[in-house]
Amino acid sequence: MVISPVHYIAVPLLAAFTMPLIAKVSKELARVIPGLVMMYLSFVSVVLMQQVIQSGPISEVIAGWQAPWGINLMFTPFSGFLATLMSFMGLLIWLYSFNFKKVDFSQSLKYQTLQMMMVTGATGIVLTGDIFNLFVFLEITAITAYSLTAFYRERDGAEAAFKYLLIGSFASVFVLLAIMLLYTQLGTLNMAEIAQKIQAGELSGTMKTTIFALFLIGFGIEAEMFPLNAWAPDAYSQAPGPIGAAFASIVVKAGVYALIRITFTLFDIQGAHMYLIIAGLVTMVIAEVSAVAQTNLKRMLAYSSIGQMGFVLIAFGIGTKEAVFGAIFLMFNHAIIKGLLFMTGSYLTFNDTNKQISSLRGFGKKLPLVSLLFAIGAFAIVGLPPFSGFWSKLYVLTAAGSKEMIMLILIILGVSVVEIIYYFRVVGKLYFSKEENDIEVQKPSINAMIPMVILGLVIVAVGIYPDLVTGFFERATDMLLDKAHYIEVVLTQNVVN
Amino acid sequence: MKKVFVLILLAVVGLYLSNTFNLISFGDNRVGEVVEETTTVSGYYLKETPTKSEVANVVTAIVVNYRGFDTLGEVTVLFLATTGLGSILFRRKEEEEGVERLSKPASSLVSTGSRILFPLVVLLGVYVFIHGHLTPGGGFQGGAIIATGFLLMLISYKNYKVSHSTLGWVESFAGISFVLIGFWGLISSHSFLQNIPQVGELNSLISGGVIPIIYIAVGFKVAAELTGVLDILLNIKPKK
Amino acid sequence: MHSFDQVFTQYQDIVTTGVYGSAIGLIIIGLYAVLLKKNLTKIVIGLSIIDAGIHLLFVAIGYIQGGTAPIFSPGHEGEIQKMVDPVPQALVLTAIVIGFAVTAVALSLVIRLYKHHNTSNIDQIKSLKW
Amino acid sequence: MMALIAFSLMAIVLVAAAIYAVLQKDLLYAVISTGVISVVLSVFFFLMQAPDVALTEAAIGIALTTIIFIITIRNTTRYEDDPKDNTLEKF
Repeated sequence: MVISPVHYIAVPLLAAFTMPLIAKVSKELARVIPGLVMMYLSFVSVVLMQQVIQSGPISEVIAGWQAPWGINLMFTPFSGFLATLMSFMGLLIWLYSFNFKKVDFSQSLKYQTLQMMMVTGATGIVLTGDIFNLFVFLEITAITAYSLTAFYRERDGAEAAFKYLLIGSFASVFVLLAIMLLYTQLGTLNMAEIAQKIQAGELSGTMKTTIFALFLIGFGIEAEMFPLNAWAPDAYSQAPGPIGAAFASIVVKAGVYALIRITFTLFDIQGAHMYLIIAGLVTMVIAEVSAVAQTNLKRMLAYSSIGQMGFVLIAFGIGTKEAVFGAIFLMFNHAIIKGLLFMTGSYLTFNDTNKQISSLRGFGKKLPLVSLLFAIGAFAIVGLPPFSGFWSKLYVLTAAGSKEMIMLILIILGVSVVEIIYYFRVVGKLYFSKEENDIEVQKPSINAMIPMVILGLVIVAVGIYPDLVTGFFERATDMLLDKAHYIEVVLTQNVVN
Repeated sequence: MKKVFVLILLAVVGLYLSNTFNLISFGDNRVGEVVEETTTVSGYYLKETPTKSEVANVVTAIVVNYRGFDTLGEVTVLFLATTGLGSILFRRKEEEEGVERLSKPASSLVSTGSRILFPLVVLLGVYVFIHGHLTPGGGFQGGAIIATGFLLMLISYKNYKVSHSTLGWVESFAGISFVLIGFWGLISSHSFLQNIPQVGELNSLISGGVIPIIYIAVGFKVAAELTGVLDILLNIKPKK
Repeated sequence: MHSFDQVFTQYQDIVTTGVYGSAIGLIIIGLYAVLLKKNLTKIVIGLSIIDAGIHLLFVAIGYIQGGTAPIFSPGHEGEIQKMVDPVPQALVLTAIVIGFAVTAVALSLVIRLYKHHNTSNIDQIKSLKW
Repeated sequence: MMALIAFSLMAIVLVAAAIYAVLQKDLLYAVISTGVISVVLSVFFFLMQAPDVALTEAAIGIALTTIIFIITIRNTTRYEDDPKDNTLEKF
């Protein structure tokens, strides 16, 4: 059984279809399967990343039909890195949510299936080389996200899910319109061939900007750009704990990836980079400012996550090699740090129904390790030296410096100060304020503690020795910026395996 | 105030869409000459389907074989919709008993009529997805028709119970067989969902290799899922 | 049946405005319902009307004048030349079923919201702020 | 000539059914007009040489979408701003 990128989607699907059958035999076993699948996928990622480093990107053809006629999966250093990141985060989130107290036993089978399929949908978005297939995987991720947001009965998850569904349907309408127009103009659906034809100038001016604008709005909703992310704060805060972590570290990455694939590989419109910077800037400033005003811890983390996504868009918008390197490093950091913050945050505010920050007084003593990990996450996201967040912010700032965007640097530093304010306010509450109300605290179980500790260690390790991971980012950057190589790999090679 | 703003927005969107679609003239031939070395993708499909994959219905060949991954994603979307529906409308066991689906029994005309029609509708559905590769129709259409058949029975009989376990079994087996056919393609000829070389010629029932088998699995799966969705929705205790 | 093909070829501009006009009209009306209506069920009806418009547009771009359905029924094997573009039809098949799945999830959310808040007026339910 | 009149009539019915579906206060009639939209749509697909899509639209659009809307109406209010809605008692 040769290891190939299609395993990322076929194996979880096989598991999802067999889980109802196995649940008839033993519910306990059925809940373990997603973990096994994620472990297998992590193993596949390691193997494939080795293969990619030695022999360049893998383009796997589905159903035996060569690229423009059939669908192909592209495992390039950039998409491969994201797929690996998603599988590892999926494994950690499954471990974290294994017997999450609030998910009562009878519902946990549905919960585990939906959570595994959300990770698969996001991995599918990252790997596929065909636009309509990208739309189908976008719908898979979206429909699992709607059901999981509305999972808890007592919270108003149903409103958040309905709001998310409304805006999500707009996203799919825009993407469908864009695919339709693109098909009438170019007659193909394969991304590589589209890039080739657009490069050859087969798409006229007005139609090109229309299609690009429709794609931008459609994927902007998934990537939480400013005017389109009204759904995000509610969806993050109403969803169950592990799902908030999954949203921040996996689902949003797929949205940003699709946006970047459209702007960097498919269309080469000059204004695009400037637009990304402006959109990212607006998103970041508004999200960070409204994060300060939040009293609910989870909403604060949600706004901070949107702000970080704005920062990633700015970094991609600058467009130089170093900026894109910084952006990919930032995506890696954001996935790990935000995942840790959401995981620890949901245990800190476990028994408080409306998740108030004020209720965290003096938790440093009650939940020592969880608070410590939250503090590590907070320091890392702000970009303090010993942690990984520092390096990515540094790279992006130097890239902005080399392009003499002084205003940009000032705004980014200003926003970092805002971040410091609201994160240290929480950390201060944890450690320095005395505990007065005795909210009994929920001790996280062992299997919830392991992923948090792993993430903490990874943050510290990458912070101290960043070359651990920068090798991958180098290749990912070259691959993303080198459009011709992408087209050549897909369209010229024969059926490879 | 909001009404005025929305109306202006709608006018702008309408104008924008209409002059975008003015550029695309309705009905002109974008497929181009279907000759040996065609450039467009659809020209390739039209040329290849009758010769290489021996399937009469080109749309079925595209849905199942050329773009089989879309259909795999498609079937997952329906599977996740059913699971999601089950989790959103979940009710504890104790709330469940005493769920009265129909307040008054259906009239004799409806009940006798549906008892006669039900096997015919299911037969039609099965016909549609077995002949998916020959005549218009296929897995999705056949499954939906069968679901309407079950709907007929669910509506007209108070005590008609669709057993969830059989639905679950059918759904899982069909899904597993679809993915296993994909894996079998990966093992035998190193690409997922690969179609086996042809047995039987064009327009005969046994033609097109794996395509009809996949579409039959999709038909069963879609039928089971849509009946599941309807069963969950019909069994909600209406609020009086 | 062939009289319609004749209509489609002769009165080209009337048919174009008819198809594209009604599809864009559907999208506009659906958008109006989603943005302005208060009742949750009516909003989901608006969503399904927008979907209907999109599917009509999708098939309309695939139609070729004087073309036949892309099926090689017995006896017509050779007629590749006069066939309609099959790819948009395959895409619409998927889009219709996805639209149905999303509508089913939306309606289940509407039912749960009504059971929880005893109203299906979106203003009463707006407890989540920006 | 007859075919042209029939075609334009159908296009007008399509848009009229959509407007009726949106403006109608009684949700049951609104849902039935969405069914009418699906019927006309299915006929259009048939005319545009897309039999597969016509069958799908008929099976899913007309039958199943309409029935899940009607089930939703049964579990929520039938009329748009339903007098027995409890919102009034709150104030």
